[in-house]
Parts: sequence; structure tokens; C-alpha cells
Amino acid sequence: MNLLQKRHVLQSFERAKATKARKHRDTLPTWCPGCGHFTPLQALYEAMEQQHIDSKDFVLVSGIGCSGRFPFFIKGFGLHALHGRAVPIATGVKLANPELEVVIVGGDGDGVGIGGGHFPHAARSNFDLTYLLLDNAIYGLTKGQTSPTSPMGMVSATSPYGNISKPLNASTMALTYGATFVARVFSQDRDECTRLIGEAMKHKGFSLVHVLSPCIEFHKTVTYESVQSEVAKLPSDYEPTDRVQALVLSESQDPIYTGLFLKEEGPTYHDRVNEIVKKFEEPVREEAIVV
Amino acid sequence: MNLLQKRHVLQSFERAKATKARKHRDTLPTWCPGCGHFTPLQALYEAMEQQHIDSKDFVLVSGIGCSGRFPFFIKGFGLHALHGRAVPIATGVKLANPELEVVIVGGDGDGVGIGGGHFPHAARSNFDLTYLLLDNAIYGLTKGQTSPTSPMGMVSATSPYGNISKPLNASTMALTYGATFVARVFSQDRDECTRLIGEAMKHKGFSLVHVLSPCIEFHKTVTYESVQSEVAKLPSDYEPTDRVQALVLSESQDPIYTGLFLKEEGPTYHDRVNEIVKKFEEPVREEAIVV
Amino acid sequence: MRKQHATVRFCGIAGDGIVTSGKVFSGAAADMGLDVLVNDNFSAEIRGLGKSTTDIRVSPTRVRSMGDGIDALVAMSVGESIPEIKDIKSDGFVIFDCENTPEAREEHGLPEHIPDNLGSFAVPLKRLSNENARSTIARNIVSMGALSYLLGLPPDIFTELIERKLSKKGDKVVQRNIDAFLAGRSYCDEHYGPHTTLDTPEDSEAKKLITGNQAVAQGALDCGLKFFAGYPITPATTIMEIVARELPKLGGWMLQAEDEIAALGAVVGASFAGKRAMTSTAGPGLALMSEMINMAVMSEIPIVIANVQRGGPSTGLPTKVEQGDLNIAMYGGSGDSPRVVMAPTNAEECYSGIQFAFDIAERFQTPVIFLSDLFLGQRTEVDRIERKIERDRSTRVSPSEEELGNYNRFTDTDTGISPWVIPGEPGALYSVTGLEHSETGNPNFDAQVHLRMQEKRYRKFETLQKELPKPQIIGDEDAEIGLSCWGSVRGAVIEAMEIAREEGVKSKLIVSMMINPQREEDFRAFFDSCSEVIIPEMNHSGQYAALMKSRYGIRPHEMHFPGVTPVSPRKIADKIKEVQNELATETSRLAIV
Amino acid sequence: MRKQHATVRFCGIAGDGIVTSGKVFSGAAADMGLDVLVNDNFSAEIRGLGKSTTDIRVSPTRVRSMGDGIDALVAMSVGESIPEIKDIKSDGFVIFDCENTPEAREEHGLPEHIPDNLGSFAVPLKRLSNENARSTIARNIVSMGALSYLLGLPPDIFTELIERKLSKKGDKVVQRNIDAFLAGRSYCDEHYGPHTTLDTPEDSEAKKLITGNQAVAQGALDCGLKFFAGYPITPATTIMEIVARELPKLGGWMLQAEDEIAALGAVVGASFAGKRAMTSTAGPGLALMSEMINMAVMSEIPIVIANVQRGGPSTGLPTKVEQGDLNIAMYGGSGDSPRVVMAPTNAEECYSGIQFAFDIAERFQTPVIFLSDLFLGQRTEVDRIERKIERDRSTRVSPSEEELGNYNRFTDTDTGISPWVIPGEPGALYSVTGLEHSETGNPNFDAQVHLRMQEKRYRKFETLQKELPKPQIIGDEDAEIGLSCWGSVRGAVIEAMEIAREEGVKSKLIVSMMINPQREEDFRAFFDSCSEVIIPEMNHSGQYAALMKSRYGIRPHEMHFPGVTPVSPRKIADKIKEVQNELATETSRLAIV
Ligand SMILES: Cc1ncc(C[n+]2csc(CCOP(=O)(O)OP(=O)(O)O)c2C)c(N)n1
Ligand SMILES: Cc1ncc(C[n+]2csc(CCOP(=O)(O)OP(=O)(O)O)c2C)c(N)n1
Ligand code: SF4
Ligand code: SF4
Ligand SMILES: [Mg+2]
Ligand SMILES: [Mg+2]
Repeated sequence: MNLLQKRHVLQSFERAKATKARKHRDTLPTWCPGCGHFTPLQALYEAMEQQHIDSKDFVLVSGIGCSGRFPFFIKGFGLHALHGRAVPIATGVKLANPELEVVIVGGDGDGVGIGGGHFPHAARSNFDLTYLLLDNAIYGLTKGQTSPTSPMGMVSATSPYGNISKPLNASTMALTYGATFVARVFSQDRDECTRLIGEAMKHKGFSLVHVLSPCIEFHKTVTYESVQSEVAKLPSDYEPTDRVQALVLSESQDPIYTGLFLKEEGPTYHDRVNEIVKKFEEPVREEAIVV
Repeated sequence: MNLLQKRHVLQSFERAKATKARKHRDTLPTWCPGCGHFTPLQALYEAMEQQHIDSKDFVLVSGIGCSGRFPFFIKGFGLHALHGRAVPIATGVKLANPELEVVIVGGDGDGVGIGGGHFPHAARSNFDLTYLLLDNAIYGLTKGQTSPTSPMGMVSATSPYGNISKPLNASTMALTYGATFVARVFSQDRDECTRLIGEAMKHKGFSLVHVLSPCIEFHKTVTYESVQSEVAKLPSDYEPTDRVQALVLSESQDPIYTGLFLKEEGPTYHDRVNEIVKKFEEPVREEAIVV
Repeated sequence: MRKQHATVRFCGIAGDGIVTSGKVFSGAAADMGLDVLVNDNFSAEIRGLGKSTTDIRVSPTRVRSMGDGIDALVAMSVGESIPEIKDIKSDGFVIFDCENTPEAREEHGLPEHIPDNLGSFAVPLKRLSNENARSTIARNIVSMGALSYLLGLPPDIFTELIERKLSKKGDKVVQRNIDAFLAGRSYCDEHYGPHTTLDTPEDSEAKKLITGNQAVAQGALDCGLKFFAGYPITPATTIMEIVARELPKLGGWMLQAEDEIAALGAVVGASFAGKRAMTSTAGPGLALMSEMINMAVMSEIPIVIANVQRGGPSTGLPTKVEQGDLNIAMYGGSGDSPRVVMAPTNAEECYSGIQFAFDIAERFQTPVIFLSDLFLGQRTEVDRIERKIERDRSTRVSPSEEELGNYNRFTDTDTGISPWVIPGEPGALYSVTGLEHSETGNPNFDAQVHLRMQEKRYRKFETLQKELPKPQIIGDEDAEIGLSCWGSVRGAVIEAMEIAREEGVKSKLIVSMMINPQREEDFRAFFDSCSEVIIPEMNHSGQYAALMKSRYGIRPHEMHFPGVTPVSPRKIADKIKEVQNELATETSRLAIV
Repeated sequence: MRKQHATVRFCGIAGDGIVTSGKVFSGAAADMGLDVLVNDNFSAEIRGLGKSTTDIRVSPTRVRSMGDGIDALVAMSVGESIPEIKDIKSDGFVIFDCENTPEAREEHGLPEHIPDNLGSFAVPLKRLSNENARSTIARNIVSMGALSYLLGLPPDIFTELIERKLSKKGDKVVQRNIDAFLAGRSYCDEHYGPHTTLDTPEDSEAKKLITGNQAVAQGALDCGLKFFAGYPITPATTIMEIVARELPKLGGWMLQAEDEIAALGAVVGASFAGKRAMTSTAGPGLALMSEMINMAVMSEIPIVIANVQRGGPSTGLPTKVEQGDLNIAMYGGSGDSPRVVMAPTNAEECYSGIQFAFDIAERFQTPVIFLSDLFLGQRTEVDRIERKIERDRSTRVSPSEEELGNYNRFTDTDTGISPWVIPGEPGALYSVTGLEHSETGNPNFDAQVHLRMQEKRYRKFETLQKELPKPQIIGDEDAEIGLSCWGSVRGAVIEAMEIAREEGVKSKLIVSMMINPQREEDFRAFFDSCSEVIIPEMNHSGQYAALMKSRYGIRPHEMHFPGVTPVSPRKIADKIKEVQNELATETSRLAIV
């Protein structure tokens, strides 16, 4: 790393230091200088700060990928899991101890590629989890292969003649699966990142924050500039209450909308578990139940 | 099996004999007499018959479940695969030999439970496969546990106090994933079954036929009667050309629409592969390609 | 004739009430104070054309295995029952349906398959059912009457049981069934007279029954299970079904996951969050869990997996027994991946073993794979379990005040065990990972660090080895022939040793629930004390034998039973005698030289 | 001083051009006709703070391993290079940057770590790069100049190589780099004079270079690979990347799947449809494939899996070598699940071995797990491959006219091999399943059928065993010390045997690409001929040793190298000597008695 690069890393990081969320003052993120993931990391720090989350009650479960390294850069408990398996592991953590604030971080390959079988069930069950899906439309950590969110035609070492599969859209998927909080944000929009991550954490139920977070090292076409030119905020009068409406807008590619698509209040999975478990605590009712 | 039951099996089967698609005249399906799966089996026979598909060019890949037994009741090549893995295996069969007619059969647990991670990719890649998803909203073969399409509140051995997760909707999922042919049908509507399975097989690209096929042995609430009372055919003037429209109608629960939601023409995955491979066959162009 | 043990087989297809027959007969036997072992044999099909059988072995003394052959066959359907006749012992008998009188029995095609030496009892099951119960559905109850009469068992306990089981359905139903039962008896009394007399137990106290899967679930619930996540798979599903019903009553929860990977993932998460957590599965599911087990090995998270073995490989034989998953349990992880492997041998050990599994998992921060099998998991046996209920039990090693001062999640200690702090507890923050890591938990790929952490992960197993209870040694200490076995085969082996002993050959057995680690010194000493070793197991390739060979350098006689049905004590007894014989010849040949 | 072998290490972080340095140096060495072995050592991080090193060992004679220690360290960044100094041999040297003149070298903090015995060459890399190439980016080229001079290597081949590699970027770039290179040389000439003189090769013909992963891909493409499906994973990804590029040119296709299960599933499907198909992966991926491998075992579908081993368990050490996946390859399936396991020992065997793997897979209708490792897969070595191009090669056994008449997919034959008809071919229809099945392919759970089909599945392995080539036996036939090893360790073992021999101790080695099955008679005979056996391998638990112990009843001396770096020939040589010593003492002690 030359000095310039080092300076970039340090700068990104120094800014983050401003909050107390960071774990070790001497641990630098291992990402490439300028990586899209720096800003969401800072946004998470700030959201934690704003909500006065005690580090000891914070558990970050992550997948494998560049994004998966989050737990080592943050003050709290971390579980850097297997590729694609952060979601079920986080589910176990939360169900075992609902007092914990559980956040999942993972990449596009991790979440809708290898982990794509878990995402529907976490969403439909409305586990009280916040899922930051850092979508750079590429496999970063393994050095730049095509991912399930890569655009058609994208040339990479695994699609040397251009990608021939349509990309998936994580926000739309979450809406189809029944997630109760679905937002999309451009990683460089730091304030929006902070706000939406904060809202997601506050939301009771399964929340997806779909972060468009370019890989500056390997992606030649999905860049800060390209994303910047494609995104547009949801109309200011948009009300995030109608799932069908949300589905339609989340599908749009021109522009790619950012903002909060949907927020639905209702019982979480754990609320429903509690209802059942409570019945057994009340002695009068216990006899009524035939098992 | 008492005589009455035996007669039922034989009857369902005798009807099927009318076509030549059946493999062994002495092999009886192992399903419970009256199972929802008999009619789609017959429908498949008839569709094959109508399209004059040569048994030797027919490959049926199935998952594990009651539905997974299809290959043993049909004349052709069969691969009774692993639980949840019929889709990727079928993909390999088709890409290796595009001349083969490849049909996938599997249950709801198989397809959107354990196999739910594969479905999105087959759909978005538009592999030329026909997928019959026999949805009985229960795990039949393992004797009646709750499945990912089971209604909320359903009582079963694994949800003795009622299911507390929202069910998934296979048709909507396929539409979200980018499938180019999506239909839903009630298994007892034999003509519609035959017609849609036939259309699906004819369609070039990934086709889902979502068959509502009740389990008479274990399901107490999703029955022939309940499904019959909930379904309605898509409006007669409905044009299956608009994905957003299709998404909206497929989501509806009251009524549950049946019929063809979407049919989109366009190149299949294999068409795109061929385009690339062909470039290398043309000697003039070969030099132009920098690899 | 008098008999000590007796094995009865009901054979038929769906609708014949085979399962009910088994339940009624075994229930009545247990009520009489007899020892009981029941082995169901279902087809992998739901109904359709599937055949099913139930074997019930009863005895006034301990029943350890299904034995060899059957004493009575109740043939509820003809085609299915014909192949079963060959299993009947020379003094056994068959009960089958006849339209009217015994003379009419030829019509049915079954009698000509019955050899002359066997008792052959045609009973008009359908007719008597119709006459007494107004339906053909009570045919199995009629056959029960016939059977109880022919075995010389008293009627009262049967009728009481019928009454108890059916009381909810009203007096009329009860009476009709009792009538059907008695009709079966009187028909035999009238036409045949008694055949066999079963010995009655000295202690005629009624016995409770239990299956291995029930015992696993009960054991886990009693020792503090708080979270279970699973995916249905035969023959393990009943464990998750019991837990689904019972755990909420204790404030816990059973999560049905979308697949086995997610199930074990949720267990890993729950355990990371400090709760006793487990899953249950069978071969195909265990295969899917390979990567997640390894995650738990690397990040030292306690997990318990109850794996109920069925026939393999692949989807295999879902409803048949085999002991085929030892290899994958031991070696199924990529890299050097130590894990605890246990195998209970009966329902008592299903209960106590699963509790021990939790204690080990938590104390040593390791996956424990608990290898039950279909025979053990599904069979009904007498409940000899001593309940040990301790619902907030924990064997977790927490850091001392001092250790907390300078806390590292993976402190390298003499025992290999690092004290742990659970998320939510104050005083320490850390992250864990499936990557190699230093003591802090942060990723680290240095050669020295890797060496150190590998050694630490293996050292835990040495510590555990020292803490293990001694293996069981059974039989004659001075015998030349030693046996070793694992899992549910133990019963048949002990029975075989008894047979061989009666026939003049002594032998001894070493067996432990602990497959890995094992108290190696005890095993080595045992094998050193034997001239020859025999290892019988229910698989084709000798998986346990291979482990013993590699670990102890022995060259055993291997007996591979292909699975599908429980093993035969007779065959093992013959092998013991054969090996002893060879040994004798060998010795005398040496003496001549 | 003169040297025969020399190992050079470049050390730095991202941006220091370490990989380029390695490529240029090894390329030039190969152009000179030297034998070359290159081992890259990357961090698991993409850029950020990761350190990377490249070792290049060169020699006029055969280079079999990375040897012990390095002769020259090119320290491109200070902090990262200090820990590397300890690896330098007593007559080695360090090149490092200095701002201006050698006198100013203290500034940098590195020199005080250099022991006096080592050559210490401060070169103003940055300044000379700036002066000659108008940027600091050519620092590595300056260092290359210095290095080539200090090793006594002629400049022309380097400058030619630079010209060739950079010609596309224009004359100016070429000239600047050549200037930078020459500046490094002249600086050393001016300030220091030559240090080492490397022996030159007799055969100075330029050599081509290749990596193990390239050889695997090339071998597969040359023998008829038609379909590949994979999922990226270090260190196997390059195989799929090469195939992605090359296969379409041959009418085939590489499918990037959504995970490893789908990847292997697609391979199973393609193979069922009659095409030669494979995947590549590493430990975590192989773990995920367990269930699908078993499906192929049960339904007898040929598949080839190239597994490039990295450090484990779990996600482990993605960029470090280890031989940890033998256990899971052999035993990772539920039930009794026989499969072929092979391990190439060098690039030639990566090529010929993968072709043999396809031949076996197809002929015996079985999965073949091909265990390469990170060191072998990524290292650059001299290309000694004899290409064998046969793109429609098939070893499939098709039915004869007669057999087709009464066709069963799983006919039970003497060899265990059933002739097969591919979907789309006329004359036979059938279904296959992961369930147990009869000869027809239809599900069947009968005990006899299971026994028969299990035997058939295992019989194929006996047939194969007889058809295998003999294992290699290397060394002194009359030696008392025997060694056995597998995979890329072979090179180090042979080198160790040479060292030991020079130091007076003879030994011999048995090694085969075939791990399972193996020509057991040959191995047994070899072990019988040894007094002691040593088994060195790159893992913690001795996985290959455990297999040899179980299979042949030997009690070897095990050497467990923890992975991360390739093994040391010196340590193995010392062990050979130590064991021989013990043997001598033992013998003489016996003689005294
Ligand atoms: C089972 C398994 N397969 C493959 C890998 C290799 N691998 C590590 S990260 C990764 C992809 C990362 O891409 P993504 O999830 O998009 O995260 P990013 O690095 O782009 O943030 C892969 C394929 C692995 N670690 N485990
Ligand atoms: C890996 C694995 N896990 C679990 C099973 C057990 N299993 C067999 S079929 C089935 C569910 C079947 O349900 P579905 O797919 O809905 O099919 P249906 O029987 O209802 O037609 C399960 C859980 C298995 N065979 N393999
Ligand atoms: S490779 Fe891409 S995603 Fe990974 S750290 Fe670098 S810029 Fe970020
Ligand atoms: S269990 Fe249900 S799905 Fe299975 S065969 Fe019977 S009725 Fe059909
Ligand atoms: Mg990514
Ligand atoms: Mg179903």
C-alpha cells in the first residue's frame, strides 16, 4: 500500500473513530482503500451510537466475503459465519436471546447466491433481524467473478464472453418473501445509510437494507459513477405501506429507486412464540390445552 | 389396502393406461388412493402424447417427496434425485444435451423449502426446463409436517400450536425471479393440467407449472374442497404478457387465481451459449476474439 | 410346549392395523410384566402398495435383541405374508384368515406354503370381525384373541388394555372390540386347543414402554434443552415432533428450518447465545451439515446432533436400519476437524447419553454427534430410565474475575478449554470465525498460530479422554475371544455370547458409548488380553472395525451385516465358536511342532 | 560463492509488485534453462493491509521442493520483511531500499535486524525507479536488476523478457523498465560487486512454466471435458476460470452455479446425459457436496471433483496449504459410500492424473475425488507435460446388442460394471435413484437386494484395483527405512531422501496417485520389506497415516506438518537418520543380549 492509499484507509477510518462503536482503535479494516463498504460500516457505528446500543448486547453475524469482515471492525460480539449461512445463524442467536440486537451483514453472492435458500424463510417468518446486504454485483473477496446480481453482459473471469443470466434484485425478493421492512440505499449516501440502517434496527421484524456498495477493485462497470447516475430517491410523497406498490417500484431499473419501500407493523416471530409459551405459564389455561 | 382403495388406485391408473406414456403396465403408483398427484401424472402422459415426444428423448428429474416418485410411473428416462436438488441436476442434463425434453417434478418442501436456493437461478437464467411444482402445502412423504407453503395457524406434528410463519407463494416467486412462463392450476382440473403442462413443455425457456395438489392423507385444511372453493380462473381477457400485472394477480389470495400468468418469448440460456460457441466455429471471427 | 422367549410377527399392508396390533400385543405383554422389544418394519411408501410388519419379542427375562426367527406369524394379508413363513422357527405357527371353517382354508393360497412341522391356524378373521364388531376393521383384534389363546396368555390383561385404549370412543366400541377379541379366542379353543405356553415373569409388575427417539427427546428436555431446530427426516422426525410439543411448555422453542444447513445454523447461533441447543437428523441431513459442523469445530461452539442412522448410501433405505454413518460422523469435515462421536446402545443410554452429550458439548465447546439408529430409535422397549431432571444444568466454563480482566475468547490453556463469555454478558467483547484465528478470535494465518490453535483444539480431546467413564467390559474375563461393538448391536452381541457360553465357548466384550474420544488405555489393555477379536456391525464396509484397526493396531475378525434387519445373535455366536475352534486347532498345531 | 540451488524471496504488500517480480524472475530463470519452482504466499485479504511473498527456487538440476531456507530476500516493504530475515541461510543476503546512499540505510529500521553474516545490500529502489521510469512503480524492476547482478545472472535474458512482456505498452515503457533494471545492476556493481554465482544449466534450452491448476484444466480439456459447473473458491477458482475461457472454443460450456451443491448437481445431470463433466472446489465446498457425491455413488453416475486443498478446518486458511481433506474425501458420505480418491504429486500428474480420473469415473461409473493442494495448484513449475489430446475420448461401457435385449441399468456383473445406455439413445428406458434399488433401477428395500447391490458397488473397486498401474517405488531397494507419502509432499520427501543418502542413510519410498483403491499387494509387500516406516504429511492428525495403519496394519512414524508453508526436506531427512539410528541401537542392543 502506498502512502496515498494508506492515507485513504486511515481517513475513512479516522472518521469512524469519532464514534465509540469501534472495537479496537488499532484495527484497520482490511478492505481496499476506497471500497464501498467503508461508509455503511460508519453508518452502522453511528446508528448504534444514536440508539445507545450497549456493545455487550450487540451481535453482528456476517457471511463470507469482503463485507463479511464487519465483525472485526466493530465493538460488540461478532460471529463471522460460513459463506451464505449468516441468516439462519442469526436466527438462532435472536431466538435464543431476544434481548440482543442482532444485525446480519453479507454480500450479494453470500445473500442471494449461496445463501439464497435461507433469505425467503427469515423474511416470511418475520424474525426480528436487520439484514445489511452489501451488493456490489460481484464476488469481491475471491477476486472479481460474476455474481447473481451482476448485469447481463458483464465480462469477468467466470463470464469471459459476457454474463448471460438476468440479475436478481434483492429488494424485490425481500418484498415477495414478505419482509416487513425493505429499503435500498447507495452506500455513498452516508446520511441516508445511517438513517435507514437506524430505522431498520428500530423496526420490529425482518428488515432488509439493500446497500448498493461498489467494488472499486474489480468491478469495471458497476462503479460509484454508474450507480450515482442510475439511482433516484423514491418520490417524496411515497408512502411505504403498500406491498404491491413497493414491488413495482423496487423492480424499476430506470431509475433504480432508493429509500424505504415498505414498513409494515405486526407481530414478529418471537411475539408469536411468546404468545404460545405464555399459555403454559398460566396454570389455569394449561389444563385446557390437549397435547 | 382394502379392495375399495385398491380399486381407486387401479382406476386412476387404468385411465392413464390409455396413453402409451406409461412405462410398465404392471407398476402401480405407490401413492395413497385418491392422492392429488394422480391427475397431474395423467396430464403429463397426455401432454407427452399430444406432442409426440419420444420416450427415449424424455428425461424426468424429480426431487424427494411423494411427488418425487413420478419417474417410476412414466415411460422415459428418469433421475429421482436428492431432496431439493432436482433443479440443478436437470440444468446439467439439459445443457449437456439440449435435444432432450427435460421436465422437473417436485413438492413444495422440495422446491421452496430445501431447494429454494436453486429455483431463483434456474428462472433468471431461463434454462429451457419445465418445472411441475406439486404444492400440497405439507410434507407428505415424511407423514405430514408443516411446509413453507402451509397456511398460518396450521396444526401439524411440527407446529402443534399452529404454524406462525407466513406461507410462500411459488408462482409469485417465479415471477420475481424472472421466469418466462408461469402458470398455476388446480390438480383436479384435468384438462387445464394437461393444457398448461403441454404449453409449458412447448415454451422455450424456464416454465413453472404450480400445481395445487392436495394431500388427502395428512392435510386437514388444504383439501380438494377447500382449494376448489378458493380458486378462480384468471379473467378471460387477461393477457399473460405483463410481469408486474402477473405479480399482482399471482399474489392474490382471494381468489387464488389459476391459469397462465406470464409467457415471455426470448432467448433461452442455451440460445445464448450457442451464440458464443458459434463464434468459435467461424474461423474468420475466431481471430477477432481476444481471450 | 413351553417357551421362554417368543417372537410374534404381524404382517400386512396399510389398513390391516399392523401398528395397532403391535401396540396392543406389546402393551399387554408389558402389563403382564413381561420384558418386551418391538421392531416395526415399514415401507418407504406412505400407503399405496407398501407392506409392513411388526415383530414383538417377549420374555419373562431380559430381551436384548430381536433374536433369530419368529415363533408366530399373524398373516393379515396373504401375498405379503408368504415370504415371512421362512422366518418361523420349527416349533412355531401361523395364524391366517379363512372364509368360514378351517376346512375351507385352501382357498387362500397361503396354507400350501406352510411346512408341515408348523402349526397352521386358519381363523375366520373377517367373518368374526364382521359378526362382533360390525365391520372388517377389527380383524386384527380377532387375530389378537387367537394369538393370545395359542400362546397361552390370559385374556384379562388384553381386554383391560382394549378398554383403556378405546374408552374415549365409547362403551359400544369397547364392547365390540372385546367381543371380537374373545371370538378369536373361543374359535381357537373350539377348533384347535392351546399350542404354546409362554413362561410368566416372577416380577409381574406392569412395565412402561419407550422408544429410543422418545428417550433422546426426554433426556434432552430434562437436562436443559432450550432450543431445537430441525428438518423432518425419517427416522429422526419423531424427536423433533416430541420436542415441538414439549419444549414450549418449558419456555423453549422448536424451529422447523428450511433445510438441515439452516437447522444446524440456528443451533450454532442459539448455542453461541448461550443456550443448550440441538438438532436431529439422519444420513442425508448429516451430509448436508458437514460444513456447519466444521464451523462449530473451528469457532468452538457447543452443538449436539442426534443422528438416527438408516440404510445408505444417499437417500438409501429410509425405513431400514444400518450403522453406516460412523465414517461421516468421525471424518466428514474438511481439514483436521476433531469432534465427539457417541453411540447409545439402548433406550437408557439414549436418555443418559444425550445428557452426557450436552455436558461434553458445553464443557468442551465442541460438536457432539450422537449416533442412534433406526432400530434403536423406533423400537419399543421397556423403560428402565432413571430420570435426572435438571433444567438449568450447565457445564460451561466461565472466566474468573481475573481471567476476565485480560480476556481472550480462545485463551490457550492446559486443558485446551478456554473460559467463555456469552453475548449479553458484560466484561468482554469478541468475534468468532470459521477462519483460523489467534487467541483473541481475530483471523490469523500465521504458521505458529495455526499450529498452536490446532493443538489446542485437539488437546481438549485429551482432557476429555481422561474424564471419561470406563468402558463396559462384559463376559468372562479369562476368555480368549474378545468382542467389541457399538450402538444397538450390543444387545445381540450379549445374547450371542450367552448362547456361545451355553454351547461351551467363553468370550468377553468391550463396549462404550464413547467412540471418539475413547479411553484408549482401557481398550488397548482389553485387546491385549484377547487372542482374537471379533467386531460385528451393521454395515458393509466395517467402519468401526477400520477405526479400531487404525487406533489400536488390531486385526479383528470382521462381521458385516448389511443392515435392513437387526442382526442375528445366532450368527455371532457361531462366529465366536468358529474362531475359538480355529484358535484351538492353531494351538494344538503349534504344540505338535 | 558458487551455489547450485538458490531460493529468492520477494516480500511486500499490495502495490509493491511482488507477483510481477516473481513472474519476471522465474520467467527469466526458465528462459535460461534453469529448473524453477515458485510458491506464492498471499494474504486472505484483497488489498488493505495484506502482506504477500513470492519464493522462487532455481537450479540447473531438478528442483523438487521449496527446500529449506532462502538465499536472498528482496525486502520491498520494511515491516513485512523483518520477520522473513530469520529464513535466510547463513550465506544469504538481503536487498532493501535506501533513500540515497548505502550510508543512509540506518534510516529504515530494517538493517539492524540483519545479522552480520548476511550480505546486506541497500539500494535506492525508489530513487532509481523515479529517475529511470518516472514513477516509483518500477522499484521491483530496480530490485530485479540488483538481484540478478548479485546472483551473477546475465542481464540479457531479463531485458529480453521485459521487452517481450511490455511490448504491447509501447517502446517508451519498455525502455524505462530496462533502464530501471540496468540501474539496479550498475548501482550494485558500483557499490558492492558480485556476491553469489549460480551454476548454469547444461541444457540451456528455455523452459515453459505451468501451475498445477493450469495442468488440471488443460488435462481435462484435452481428454474430452464437455461440461463444467463450479462455484468460485480459493485456491481452486483458476481452474474454473481457465475452463470458462477455453471450453466454449471446444463446443463445451462452464456454468457458474449458485453454490457448490448446484454445481455438482449440474455435473451429475450432465454426466447422466452422457458428457464428461467435472467441478473444482476446496474444503468448504467439498463439505457441501457430501450429499450429492453420495447420490452419484448410489446411482452410479461418473463425476470428477478436483479439490484443491487449503488450510482447515472450516473456512480455515484460504490462502495457505494443508493436506487436510483426505478424510472427507474418503469417508465424507453417509452410509457405505465407496469412491475413488486420487492425489497428484506434481503438475505432470495433475495433467495425466485428471485424464486418468475421467477414464476411471466413466468406466467404473463412480465419483473420483482428485485431491490437489494449494501449493501444487498455485505453484509455478517447469512444464514437463506430454500432451495427450483426445477430445472425444470415452471409456464408457455400452451394452452389446444382446445385453440391450434384456436391459437392466444395474445388471450385476462379475466386474461390478453395468453397461449403460445414455438418455436419448434408443433401446432402453430406465430411472435411477439415490434410493436403494434393484437391477432395474427401481426402488427396492429388500435385504437381499441391498446386500447384492452393495457388493456390486464395492466389486467395481476390486476390478479397478486390478487394472491400476503399479505404485512408484523410489530409492534404495535394500534400505531398512521405508517412507510413504501422498500429494505434493512427494518432492520434499525425495529431496530429503537424497539429503539423508548424502549423509549416509539409505531409504526408499512408495507413492501412488491412487489413494483409493490402491494396489494393496504392492503396498503390503513394500511395507513388509521395511523395518520402519515414516509417513510425513501436511496436516495435524495424520490422515494418510491413519488410512495406512488401518489398511496394512503398519505402525509408522508419523510426521505431521501443520500446513501453511510447504514441508521442509531437512526435517524429513533428520527423521530418516533418527529412525535409522534407533534401529541401529535396537539391533546392537539385541545383539548384546
Ligand atoms: C462454501 C464456500 N464456497 C465458496 C467460498 C469462497 N468465497 C468466499 S467469499 C465468496 C464470494 C464473495 O462475494 P460476495 O458475497 O458478493 O461478497 P463481497 O466479497 O463481494 O463483499 C466466495 C465465493 C467459501 N468461502 N465458502
Ligand atoms: C436432505 C434430506 N432431508 C430430508 C429428507 C426427508 N424428506 C423426504 S421427502 C420430504 C418432504 C417432502 O415434502 P414435499 O417436498 O412437499 O413433497 P410431498 O411429499 O409433499 O409431495 C422430506 C423432508 C430427505 N430425504 N433428504
Ligand atoms: S475487492 Fe472490492 S469489495 Fe473487496 S475490499 Fe476491495 S473494493 Fe471492497
Ligand atoms: S401422503 Fe399425501 S401426498 Fe403422499 S401419496 Fe398420500 S395423499 Fe399423496
Ligand atoms: Mg459481492
Ligand atoms: Mg408437499
